[in-house]
Amino acid sequence: MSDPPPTPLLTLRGIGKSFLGVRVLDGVDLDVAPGEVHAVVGENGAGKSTLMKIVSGGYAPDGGTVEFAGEPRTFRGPRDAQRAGVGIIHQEFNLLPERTVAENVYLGHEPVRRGLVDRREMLERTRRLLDSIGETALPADARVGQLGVAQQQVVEIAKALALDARLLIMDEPTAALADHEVELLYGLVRRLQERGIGLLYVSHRLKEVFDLSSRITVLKDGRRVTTVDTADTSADELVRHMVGRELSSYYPDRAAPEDRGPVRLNLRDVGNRKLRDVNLQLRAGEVLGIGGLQGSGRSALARAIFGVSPFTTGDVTLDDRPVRLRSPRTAMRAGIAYVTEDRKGEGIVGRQSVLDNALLASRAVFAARSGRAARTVRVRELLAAVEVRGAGDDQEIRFLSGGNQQKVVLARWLALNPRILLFDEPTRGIDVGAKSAIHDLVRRLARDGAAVLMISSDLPELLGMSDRIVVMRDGHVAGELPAGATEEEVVALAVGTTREMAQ
Amino acid sequence: MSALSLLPARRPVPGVFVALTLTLAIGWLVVLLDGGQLFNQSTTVSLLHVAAGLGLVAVGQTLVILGGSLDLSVAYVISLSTLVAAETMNGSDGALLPAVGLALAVSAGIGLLNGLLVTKLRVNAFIATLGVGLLLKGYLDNGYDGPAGTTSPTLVQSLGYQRIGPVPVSFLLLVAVTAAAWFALSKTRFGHHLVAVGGDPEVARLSGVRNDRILVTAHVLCSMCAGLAGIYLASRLGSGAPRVGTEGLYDLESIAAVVIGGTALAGGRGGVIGTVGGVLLLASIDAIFNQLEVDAFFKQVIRGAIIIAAVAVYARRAMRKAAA
Amino acid sequence: MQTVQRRTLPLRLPRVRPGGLLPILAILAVLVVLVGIRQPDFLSPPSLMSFLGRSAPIILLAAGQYFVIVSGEFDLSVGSLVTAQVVVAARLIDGDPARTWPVVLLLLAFGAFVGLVNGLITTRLRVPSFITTLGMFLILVGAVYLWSDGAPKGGLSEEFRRFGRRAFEDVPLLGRVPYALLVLLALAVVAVLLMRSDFGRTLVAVGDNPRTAELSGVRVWRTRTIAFILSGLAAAFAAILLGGYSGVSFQAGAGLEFGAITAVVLGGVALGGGRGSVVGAMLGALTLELLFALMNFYGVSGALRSTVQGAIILLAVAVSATRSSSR
Amino acid sequence: MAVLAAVTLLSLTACATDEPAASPSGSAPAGSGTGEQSKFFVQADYDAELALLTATPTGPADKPWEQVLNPKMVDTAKFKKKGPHKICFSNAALNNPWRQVGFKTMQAEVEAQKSRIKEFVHVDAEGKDQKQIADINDLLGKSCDALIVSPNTTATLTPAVEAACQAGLPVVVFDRGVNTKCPVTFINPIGGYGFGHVGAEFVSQKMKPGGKVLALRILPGVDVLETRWSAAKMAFDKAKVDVVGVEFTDGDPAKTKKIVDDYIQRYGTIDGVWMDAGAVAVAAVEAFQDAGKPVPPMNGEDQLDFLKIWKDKNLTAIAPTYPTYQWRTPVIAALRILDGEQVSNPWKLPQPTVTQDNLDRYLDASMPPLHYAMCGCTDLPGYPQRWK
Repeated sequence: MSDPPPTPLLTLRGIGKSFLGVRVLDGVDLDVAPGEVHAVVGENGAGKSTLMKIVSGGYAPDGGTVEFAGEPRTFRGPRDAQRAGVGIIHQEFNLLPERTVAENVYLGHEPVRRGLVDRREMLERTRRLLDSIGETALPADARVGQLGVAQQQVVEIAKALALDARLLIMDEPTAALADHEVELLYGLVRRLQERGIGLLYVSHRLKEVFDLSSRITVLKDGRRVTTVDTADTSADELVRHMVGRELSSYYPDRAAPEDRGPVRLNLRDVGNRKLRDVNLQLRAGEVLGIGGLQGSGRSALARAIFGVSPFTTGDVTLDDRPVRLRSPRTAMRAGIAYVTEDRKGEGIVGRQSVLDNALLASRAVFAARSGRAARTVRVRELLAAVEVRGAGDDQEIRFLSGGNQQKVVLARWLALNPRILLFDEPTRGIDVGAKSAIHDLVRRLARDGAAVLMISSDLPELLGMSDRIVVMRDGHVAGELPAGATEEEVVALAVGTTREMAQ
Repeated sequence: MSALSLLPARRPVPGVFVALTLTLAIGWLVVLLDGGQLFNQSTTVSLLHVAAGLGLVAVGQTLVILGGSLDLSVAYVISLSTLVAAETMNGSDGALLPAVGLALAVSAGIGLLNGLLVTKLRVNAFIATLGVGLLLKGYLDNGYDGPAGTTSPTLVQSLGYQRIGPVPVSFLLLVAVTAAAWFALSKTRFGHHLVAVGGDPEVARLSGVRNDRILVTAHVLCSMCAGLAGIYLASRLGSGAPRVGTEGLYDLESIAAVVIGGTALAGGRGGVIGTVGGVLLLASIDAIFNQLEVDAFFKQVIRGAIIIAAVAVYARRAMRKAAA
Repeated sequence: MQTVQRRTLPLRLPRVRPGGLLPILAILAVLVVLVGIRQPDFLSPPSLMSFLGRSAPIILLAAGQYFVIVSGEFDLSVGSLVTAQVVVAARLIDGDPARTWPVVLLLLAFGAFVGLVNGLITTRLRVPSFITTLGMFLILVGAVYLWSDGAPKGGLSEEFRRFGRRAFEDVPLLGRVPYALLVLLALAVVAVLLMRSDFGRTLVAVGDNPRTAELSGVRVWRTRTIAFILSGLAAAFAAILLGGYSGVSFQAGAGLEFGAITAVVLGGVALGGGRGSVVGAMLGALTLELLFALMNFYGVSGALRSTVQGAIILLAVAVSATRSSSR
Repeated sequence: MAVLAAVTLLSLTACATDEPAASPSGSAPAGSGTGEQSKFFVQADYDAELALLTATPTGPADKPWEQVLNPKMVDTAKFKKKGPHKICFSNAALNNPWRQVGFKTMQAEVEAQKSRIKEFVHVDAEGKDQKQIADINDLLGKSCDALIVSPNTTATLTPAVEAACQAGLPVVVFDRGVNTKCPVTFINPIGGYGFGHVGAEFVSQKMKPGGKVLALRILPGVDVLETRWSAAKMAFDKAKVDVVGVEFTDGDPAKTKKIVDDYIQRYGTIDGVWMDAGAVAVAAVEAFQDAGKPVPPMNGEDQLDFLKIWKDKNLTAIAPTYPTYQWRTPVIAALRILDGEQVSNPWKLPQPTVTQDNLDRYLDASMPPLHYAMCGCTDLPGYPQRWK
C-alpha cells in the first residue's frame, strides 16, 4: 500500500487559488490512485474545501494543472466534472426532501427513453445501485424527507455512484452520523474501494482517517505540509503537522469532587414524542456528557429542556422548584442557555454584526433589565474574554471562521449569566485551535458554578470533558458512566446489548 | 373549507378538487333554492370560458412558481399578445398562422427577458417581472389608445365561440396545454430539473442541473402560455385589446389560482392539475355569484378570504406532515 | 457556480456594503442635478418644501413597508388600506370638524388592526405573506366598495385635510413648511430610532435567520406581527396625509403597494429580509417621487412614464444585485 | 425559435426606448402641442354632434331622459309581448361614481315601473371584457324578455351583442356603442365630441390669447374619453392656444395635484385647464389654490363637489355633462319596444351644460359631493335617500 500505483486516477500539480487577492491555495500537489482512500486533513481555513471544489468543478484554479485519468482537464462546472467521473458528497446533504430517493439519485441525469424520463428504469436502477452497496432495505420510491440522516447519507453516496464516479470526494461524511452509522459508512467505503474507485476523504476525525486511508495529506494555510503513508504516522504527529501542538494538552482538568454543587436541574420521568421516562440530575459545577447515537434522543433532550419542543410528561425542578419550560423564552428566564449543533442554520444571524449577534438574546428576553449602554459594554468585554479573533465588532459574522462564530454565540449566552448551559456538539466543524479554547471555556464555566450539559458525537471529546456521562438510546437513558470510562463502554450502552438499533 | 383538512395527505388528489366539488354542490343547491339553475348550458359554457382564459395563464404561472420564481408581467404579455395577433391577422384568415406564431414568439421573447433578468442579472423575480411589466405598460399605453386590429374570422369562430356540447374549444385547448405541462413536469428531464431548482437551487446546481437554463425555459414557457391566453382572448373579443390583461387582473389571479391549487409559493412542490382545480374553483364562485346576483364587491371579499383560507389549510397540512 | 464562490469568500476588503446608502444617494444626486438643469426654480426652498410635503405619504408607506420586508415578509395590502382609510374617514367625518380627532385615532387603530390581522394570519396560520396580504387587498377593496355602495360618501373636514394640505407660512429661509413634512420628519426620526433600538436590531435578525432568533428567545411571530402593525400604522398616517392632500377618492391608494415595494428595493433593501436600512427605503421613495417630477419637467409623455420607471428600477436593482456580494 | 425571439425582443426594447427621444413632445413643446389627431376621430361624427348641440329635442320638456334629438323611428312590432316582463342588464362595471349614480337611477326607474317589470336581472362584468361576453352569453339562457347592454369596450363587445341579437330578443345598448346595427336602439347623449368641444371652447375663449393650456385626461383607450379629447384638440388647434401638456391622471386626485403643481412650477403660470372628465376637477382647483395661484378658466363635470367649489370660489368655469339620467332611458325604451311602440334609433339624448347662469339650479348642497347633478332622479322612488 505504501507505493503509489504507477497510473494515478487524479494528479494535482501546483494548484493555486486566490479570492480577491487572498491566497487560499498555493502550489498544492496531490494524487489519488484507483481504489485508494486518500485523506486530506487540516484546520478549518486550511483550504481543504476549496481544493475539493477545484477537483469537483466548483471552482477553476488560478494556477497549476488537474490531470484526471491521465488527461489534463479543466472542469467547467460540477456537471462537467460529474461527466468525467468525479463525484462529491458534501458536508451538508444535497437532497430534495420533497422528491423520492430515485428522483434524487438520478437528478441531473435521469434515464431517458425516447426523450422521456423512464420512471420504471430509474427506480430499477436505483434499486440495483442500493443493492450493490448492501442497502437492500431502503425503498427507492420513498420520499427523502421521511428518511433518517444515515439513510440520507446512503442516498447521497448512491447519487454519486449513479454517475459512475471513478473518484469520489467525501467532505466530512460522518459529520451528521452517529458512531454505529459510521461503521456502516466504513463498510461502504471498503466496498467502493474494491470496485476500484478512488476516494478523497476529508475529515476532522483522525480516527476515521487512520481507519480508512492509505495516505494522508496535511494542508495548512493553503499549502501542503506533507503527504505521508498512514501506516508510518501517528495521530500526535498529524496534529503537530496541522497545528504545531501536542495532543496531550487537549482537555482541561475535570472538576474536583468538592467543586460539585447541589442538584440544579432535576428531570423526573420526563418525556415527549421523542423521549420517554428520562430521569436525570444535573449538578452545579459539573460537566455532564451526553452520549448516544444520532436520533437516540440526545438533541431532543436538550431541545426539550430548552423548551423548543417541550416535555409533555413528567416533572422538572430547577433548584428544587418545579418549573414548566414551555418555550426558549421561559427556559432563558429560568437561566438556561442552549448552543445548537447547527450553527449556520440556528446559531448565527449571518448578515448582522458580531456585536448584534452577541446581543441578540439579551435584547430579546431581558430588554428592560439593564441600561443599553451598560449591556453593550458588558458584551464587548465578553467578546474579548472569549477571544474572538480577527474581527471587529462591526464585522458581519458570516465572514468569520466557524470557531470564531461559535465563540460569538457563546458570548451571546454568557451575557445572560446562565446557570445551566446546554451544548449540542459545541466543537463540530471547528478547527483544533478553537476547539481547545472552547473546551477551556466550558470547563471554566463549570468551575464558576454553572451546570453544563454537553452532547458530543466525538468520543474522545466526550470522555475527555465529562465529569459523568449519560448515554441515551431510543429516547431514554441507557445508562450512566463515571469519568474515565472507555469508548467501548459508551458504545456498548449506546448500541445496546441486543444491538437493536434506533431509527 | 374545513373538509379539505380531512383529506389524507396524499399527493395525487389535490384538496382543491374536494373544495371544488363542495362549492359546486352547495352552489347548485343555493342557486336552485333561489329559483335558478347552475348547470344549464349557457352558464356552464360561460364558466368554462372564464376558466379557459385564466387557466392558460395559471398553468404557465405554475411552471415558474414551481421553479421558485414568479411572473407579474403576464397581464401585460396577454394584452400585447392580443394586439400582435389581431393586428397581424387584420381580419384575414390567411395570416392566421403567422399571427399566432408571431404572438407566441413575442411572448417567448418577453419570457426570455424575464428569465435572463432573474438568472443572469440575479434580480429578484418580483422586481424583475414587475419592471418588465412596467416597460410593457408604457409601450401599450403609448402605442394604443384602444382596441386595434381584427382577429381572423376563422379563429373567432373556432377558438372563440365554437363548442362541443357545453365544452368550448378553448377549454379543450386548456386541457391540452395542461396535459402537455403535466407531461413535461413528470416525464421530461426539464420537469424534474425544474422541480429540483424550485426545491433547492443549490442542490440542483450541484447535481449538474443547469439552473439558469431551466429557469429561463420556465419563464419562456410561462410567457408563451400568457401569449396563448392572449390569442384566445383576441379570438373572443374579435380584436386586440391593450388593457384586457390588466382589467382581468390576470397577474394576481393566476398566482392565486396556483396557490389555491396547492403549489407552494416558494417552489418545489405542486403541479398543474391542482392549478386547474384552483382556476375552476375561482370560476365556479364567479358563476354561482353571478346566478345569485351577488354584489361584485362582496364576491371580491369572499375571494380574498378563500385565497387566504385555502393556503392556510395547505400550510396546516404541511405542518402536520412535518410533525408526523 | 458564482453563488458558491460568493458565499465562501472571506471578505475583508473595504467595499460598498450591500444594503448601504451610497447607491441610492448617488441616484438621488443624479436626479437632483437633472432637475436642477431643467428647472432651477424647483430647488428653491419653497418649492422643494412643498415637493417634500407632497411626497410624505409615499415615503411613510415605504418606511412601513420596510419594517415588513426587512423581517422577511411582504405587505401588498397597504394601497388598499390607504384607500379604505380615506373612504372611511370621509364617511365618518362627513364634513363635521368636531369628529376630526376621534376619526384620526380611529384610523390609526384601524391601520394597526389590519396589520395585526395580516401578521397573525402570516405568522400563526403560516400563510405566505404574499398570499395573506393579497387576500387582504381583495377583502379591503371589496369591503370598502361594499360599505359605501361603490362611491365614496361624506366628506373630509378642513381640519382633517389640514395635515396633508396646509403649511406653516412665512418661515424664514424656507418659505413655507408643510405640516406633512413635519409629520414625516417626526415619524422618520421615530423610525430611525426604532431601527436602532433593541426591537429594530431584533427585527433585522428575524428577517435574516428566524431560526436563530427563535432559539435566542425572540418571539419571531410577535416581532413579525409588530412589523405588520407598523406597516398598517404607516398606511394610516399616509392615508391621513394623502386624504388631506387630495381629498377623498377610490383612487387614493391604488397601486401604492407596488410603489412602496419598489421604493424599498430601490433603497437597497433585500426582498427576503435581513438587509438594508429604513433611511434607504425612505430615500428610495423620495427618489421615485423625484423621478416622476423629473418626467413632468422633461415632458415625458404620460404613457411612457411607466416604461422609464420600469427601466430605472430594473437597472438600479440589476446593478446592485450584480455588485453585491450576497445572494 | 430562439433567434426569432431574440430579434423580437430587440425590436421591442428598441422601440420602447427610442420613442421618447423621437417624440416631438419631448423637450420642445412647439405650437399647440396637441400632437396628431387620434384614430378615434371621425370628422362626420364630429360635425354631426356639434350640430346636435344646437338642435331642439322632441319630447316632454321636463323629462330630458325621454327626449330625442333628430328622431329616426324604427318599427318594433315584432317584439310586442304581454307583460309583466323580465328585463336583463349586462353592466360593464360599477367601479366609479358616475356608474354608481347611474345604476341607482336605473334601479329606481325599474322600481317606478314595477307593475310592468316582474324581474330585473343585473350582472356586473367588473370592467372585464371577457367576463361581459360570458355574462351576455349566460343571460341568453335565462329567458329574458329584453336585454340591456352597457358595453365595456365598443369593439370587443360587438360579437357578443351580435350573438344576443341573433337569439331573437330585443337588445338595447346605451352609453358606449357597439360596431353593429343589430340592437333595436342605441341610447346615448350627444356624446364625447360635444362634451370636449364645449369645455375646450369655453376655456380657449376665457383665457388670454395664446395662453398655456394643460389638458388632464383620465386614461387612454376609452372611446368616450378619446372623442372628448379629439374634439377639444380641434377647438384648441383652431383657437391657436398653446397646449403645454396632455397628462393622464388615472382619476387619482393626488397624482393630479402633483402634475398640476409641477406644471405650475415649470411654466410659472397655467392659463387654462381642460379635462376629459370631472373626477379630478376639484384636485386641479386645489393645486392652484395650494400653490397660491389664481384658478384659471377650466371645465369640470356636473359632480356636486366641483359645482360647490365653483360657486364658493367664484371660479370661471363650465361643466359640460354626460348626464346620468341616460340610465333611465334604456328601461323606458325596453318597455316601449315590448309594447310594440316605435322608438328612435339612435336615441340621442340632449346633453345640457352647467354654466354660471344655471349653476344654482343644479347645485344641491344636501347631496353627497360625488353625486351627479344631472341624474334626473328627483321624481324617482327613494329620492334622495337612495343616492346618499
